[in-house]
Amino acid sequence: MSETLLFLIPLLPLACAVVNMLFGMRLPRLFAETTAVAGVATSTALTLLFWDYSVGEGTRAVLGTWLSSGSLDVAFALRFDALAAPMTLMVTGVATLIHLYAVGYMHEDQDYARFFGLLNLFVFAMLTIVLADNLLVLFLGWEGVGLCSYGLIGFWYSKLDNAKAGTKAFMVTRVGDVFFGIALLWLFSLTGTLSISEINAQAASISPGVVIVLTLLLLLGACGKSAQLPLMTWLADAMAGPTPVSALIHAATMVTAGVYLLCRMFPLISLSAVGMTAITAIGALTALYAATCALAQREIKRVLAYSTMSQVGYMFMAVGAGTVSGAMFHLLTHAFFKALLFMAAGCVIHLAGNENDIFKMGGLARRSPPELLWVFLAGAVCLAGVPLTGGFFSKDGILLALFTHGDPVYKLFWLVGVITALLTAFYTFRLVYLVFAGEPRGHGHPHTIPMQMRWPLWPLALLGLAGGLLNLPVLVGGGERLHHWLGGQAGRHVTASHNLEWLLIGLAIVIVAVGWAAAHWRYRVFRGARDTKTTRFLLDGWRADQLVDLMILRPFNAIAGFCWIGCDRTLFDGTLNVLASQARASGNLLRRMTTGRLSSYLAAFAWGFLLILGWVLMTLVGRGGGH
Amino acid sequence: MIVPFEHVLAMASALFVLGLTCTLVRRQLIMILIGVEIMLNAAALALVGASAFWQQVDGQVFVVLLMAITASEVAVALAMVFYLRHRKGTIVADQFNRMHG
Amino acid sequence: MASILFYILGFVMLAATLLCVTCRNPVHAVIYLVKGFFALALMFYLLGAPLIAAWEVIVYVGAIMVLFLFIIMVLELAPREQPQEPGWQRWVPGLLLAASIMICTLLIIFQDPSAASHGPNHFVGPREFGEALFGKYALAVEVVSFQLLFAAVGAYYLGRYQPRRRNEEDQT
Amino acid sequence: MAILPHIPWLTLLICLPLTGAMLCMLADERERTSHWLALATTAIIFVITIGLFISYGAGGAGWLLHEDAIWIDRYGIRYSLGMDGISLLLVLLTAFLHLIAVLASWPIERHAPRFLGLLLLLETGLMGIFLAIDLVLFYVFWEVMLIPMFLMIGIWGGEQRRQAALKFFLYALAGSLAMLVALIALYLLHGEQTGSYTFALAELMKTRLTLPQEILLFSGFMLAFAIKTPLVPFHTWLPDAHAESPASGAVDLTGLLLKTGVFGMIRIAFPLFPAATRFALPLLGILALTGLFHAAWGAYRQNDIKRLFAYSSISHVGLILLGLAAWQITAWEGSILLMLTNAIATGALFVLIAMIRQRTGTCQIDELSGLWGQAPNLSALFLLFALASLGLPGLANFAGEILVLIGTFQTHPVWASLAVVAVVFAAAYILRLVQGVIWGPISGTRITYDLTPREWLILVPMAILVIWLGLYPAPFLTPLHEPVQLLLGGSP
Repeated sequence: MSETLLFLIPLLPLACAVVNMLFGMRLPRLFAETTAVAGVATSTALTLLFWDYSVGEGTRAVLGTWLSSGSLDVAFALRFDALAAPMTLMVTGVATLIHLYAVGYMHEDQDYARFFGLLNLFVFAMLTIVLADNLLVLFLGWEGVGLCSYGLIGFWYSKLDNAKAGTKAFMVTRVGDVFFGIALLWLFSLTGTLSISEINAQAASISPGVVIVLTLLLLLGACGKSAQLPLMTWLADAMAGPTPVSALIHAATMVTAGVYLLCRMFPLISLSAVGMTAITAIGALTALYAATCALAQREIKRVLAYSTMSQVGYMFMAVGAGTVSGAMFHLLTHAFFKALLFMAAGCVIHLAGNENDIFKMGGLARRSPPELLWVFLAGAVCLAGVPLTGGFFSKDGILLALFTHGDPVYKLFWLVGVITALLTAFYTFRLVYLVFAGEPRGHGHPHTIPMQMRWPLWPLALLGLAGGLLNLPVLVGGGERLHHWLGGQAGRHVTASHNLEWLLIGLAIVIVAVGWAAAHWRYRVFRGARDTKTTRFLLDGWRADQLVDLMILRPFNAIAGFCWIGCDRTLFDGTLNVLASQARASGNLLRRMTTGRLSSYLAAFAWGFLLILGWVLMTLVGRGGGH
Repeated sequence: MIVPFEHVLAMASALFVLGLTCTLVRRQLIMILIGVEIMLNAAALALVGASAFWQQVDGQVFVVLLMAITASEVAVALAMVFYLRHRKGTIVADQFNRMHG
Repeated sequence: MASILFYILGFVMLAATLLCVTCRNPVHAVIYLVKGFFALALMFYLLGAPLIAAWEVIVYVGAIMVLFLFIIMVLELAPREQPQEPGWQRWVPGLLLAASIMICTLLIIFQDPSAASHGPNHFVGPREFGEALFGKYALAVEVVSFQLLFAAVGAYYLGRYQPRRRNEEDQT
Repeated sequence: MAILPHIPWLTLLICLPLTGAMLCMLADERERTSHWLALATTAIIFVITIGLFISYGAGGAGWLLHEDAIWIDRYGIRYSLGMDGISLLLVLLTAFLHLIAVLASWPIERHAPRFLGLLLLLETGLMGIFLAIDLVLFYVFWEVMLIPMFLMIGIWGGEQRRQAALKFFLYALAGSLAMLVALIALYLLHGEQTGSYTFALAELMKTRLTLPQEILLFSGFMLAFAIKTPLVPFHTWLPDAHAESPASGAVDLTGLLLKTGVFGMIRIAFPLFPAATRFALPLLGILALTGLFHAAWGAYRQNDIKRLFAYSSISHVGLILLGLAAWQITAWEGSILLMLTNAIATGALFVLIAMIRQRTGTCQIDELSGLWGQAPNLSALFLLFALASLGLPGLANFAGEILVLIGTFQTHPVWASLAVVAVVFAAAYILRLVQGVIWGPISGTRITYDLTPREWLILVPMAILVIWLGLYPAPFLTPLHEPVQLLLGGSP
């Protein structure tokens, strides 16, 4: 089959999206749902079908020219290579499961056509990012993803703060896109092309200083999309959207787009050590920040949101440490168990009568169907990094990479990584205990969970638990298949002496145990005070929102006011009005001169006559004197 | 020429100035018109002086035309004064200031 | 001799006009002006323009000044007869002017009008004047005649509405 | 390439709207003859322009179509029209937008014949400007364009329509007078030097001017064009004129009047005075940048939607001028494409505002809320066009913007980076608008009906165009290659 069929992978969801949006409402609900799920399912099948196209250099498919003017020539081109294939499979696979789940979750919502349309459009945009051959098509997907998350977060638009959350998400990601845009423009002016492979090939020719700045720009762009430190405020509020949205966008796919961008541009950014340290530093700080915030969150989905932010921080650390395979490994496993956790959270919310606050839930273990507890536990175990689970191996690989990195400062990042791992374990089990253990606190009457919501959870649980097989370290007899699969793009091959690895694995196990015990002691045994100043501080995400509001929104509003009222109203219009009033005033002056009395006019004649007479005499005298 | 031309012109200009002051100073419309008449006659005097000085008859023809025009001017002016007197009840020039700006 | 007469007449005319300008009563002003114009007519005669002198008296004084007087009388602009100041001072200016004009006229008449010496050397007779007026300036005469016609129509138009308006004003 | 028979197409393009205008003026007010007449005229013109586009779309050096006749021989003024790639696109845009304007002004009842007559007169003016290559002819059409716009705002506008119309007219007139003075000075200088007194653009380009002379004349022309574009210091007339303009009138004002200023610069100011242009480019660039930021910030605080989109147009024109100031082929082609796309996107938005105003009686953001609940189709299209004007990739404006940014980055990296930052502010005010109008609980007056078939007929082609231009702008870029090369090549 020719490679242009590759375009079917992203275009199928697009087609379904368009169909849903235009005719969704008019057609029966079942039709809309089936087209949505079928679209994504077939693209998953196609990815598997085309799997061997991605071996080695991968295949490049071109649809047609998009923009061509002067030296710029950008085409709609896809590159299906070793890095893109697993990512595409993950995106389409998880998306299919989430679509199925969404059919159940959104059962009673009337506006299903718009929902499924936007969801499919999102999958299309995400696939364009993953499969993009040149940066402009990637940018197209990049903004498309931002738009869909805006639409989906603000899906229940009747509540204004949902819309506000959507706008906030779109704005913050767009700020990130600015840096990505500038990097894009700079790269084009440096290398004369936008295709990723050529840029990476010419990366060596760019001067080091410029590479550092470019890396920072790309980092900031990635931070915008992956909710890392400077631009992270939008992720927590993004939970206003329906749970399948949170599961798909804010767990599995969109937040990892930033990591994917860095992996794609790895040959370029790996040239600057400063850039790599910056990436690791941002990753570490965000991981720590998010983990601390997750400790104090009251809503189940916000806990998971902050945990996602923290895990993506780990992926940034992995890229910073040089292992693209480590980052991708964690990205894939994280996608599985985090999507699982979000969906399970959706079921929990349903069970607790649409109650989000975990302090108002409890004792669900008894009332919920048994497998929900096991499924949730499976996800939690992966997240916490309990040994032998997928999460454990991927996180451990990253910590190993950090530890074995040449630069001593990475030992500091390793330490931050360990602390964050501890906190992660603590808040995960805190979540489990508060939701499932203890006596029921909430008063909401439980909804029954439809079949579609329960069924997709199982495959994800399995994938999460068995995720380790993807890139099992040599120590444990694994073949590090992902690392070899990525080949050239895999980055640094992390090797360490056996006892060092055993030491680190031991440390990881201890961390998880300590975390579990602390959570058990804190929420099962000790009934201490709940609310202190620090918890409120952490609850507000270190009051980041207020900081942003103070530092950026208020001055922006002031400048906008100044520009409109200050400049336009008073300065420009002011000068015009002054000119106009001056004209009227001088007109008035002349008006007063015409008194209407005959004598003043005659006097004017006389003065005029006198003047003429005087002038005549002057000339006469002049000429008289002349000869 | 019985008198040097400059003297005639001097006398004409004196007369003209008198007429001018009369027009400027007086309040009554009638007196203003009389002032105008004086000025016109000053012009006539100058014309006749010139005609005598240059031995030309044109000057005198002009005076006749001048008189004709003055006659028509006075006719209309006085009709207007008559009209204003009845319409406005007064012929003091300053009363008619409706045309002010 | 003629030049002396000319200066006297000039002085008389200026005096009369000065009195006319400064006098309060419009009727007196018109009368002084008439005296002035008589002196002017004589001066024209001295300057060799007998026809103009005649015209001045007939047209100017006769028609225009009379019209002024008529208007003043009709509109009762002249102030009521105040109580007379005593004695003759009021008479002096008028009489003096009238007397001097009378003397000059007589002198001119009895000075042998056709004498070349005192008369102006360029004496424009009616024939020469007529040829000029209807020869070179024929067109000008036509135009002026139109002007007079318009003036007449204008005066008629302005004067037409008086009767009605007066009653309205009386009522309001 | 000339498939079309040898008919003086350009003159036809100008005279057809003129005759249409006359006939409309005479039509009876009661039955809707004037509406159908206007629709027929604009439709015919649109078909002609499409025919021209198809047959001359491949572009080519020099004038694609050229017509020339003696007008006032005594002063060397000739009736000469010329169409190259750029004017072909703008003529197509004019025809399309006027067809939309006539459709959009279908519900106008008050003095409808006069309104439509003025609309067609405006079209004549615009066609003339885009095609004239004789400076006096250009100036005549420049003035012809003012009058209908002034009357349309003055009579059919909003509350303070008179002040807005007067301000618009005086501003534009002041500019055009400066241009007239410069025009005549140039004419005389050229006459002295070469002995042949003519207003043809090609000859006038050959006059040798000293730098101070050139700068003086250049600033005369630029004042007129800067006011019309509008460049920052001279822009305060646009928000008022927009806020008070009638629905279809606004489409033209946004779409085309602003572009005539830019077109004037490209066609007349830059080629005539190359040295002065090289001297003034940095200033133009800085003013464009300030305009970009200033208007984007100003738009954030607006409450009236029309005024907000007026500022948005100023911001977009700032970007267009930035592209011109970069003096680079990609930037220029991007600017011209952005002119096209911005005209369509903002034009469609103004039509939508008119529809919202008809339904809810207001176009203030704080009085509107929850439109999506009441009229989902209308709001969906509103969102589409708002996102297009925001510069979302895949939609119309992005293609133009990215070309401008890439081109500008080649020559002025700092400007381009600042411009990218300014694009975020564009997102700020658009999202604030969308949130205020579409999302949120349903409040205020109830909207009873969604889009009527007529409204679908207006909006669907524009939506298709917006998406098509975003994804595949090549057919609109090919005619631009040679003329832009020529205009750039000729000067610095």
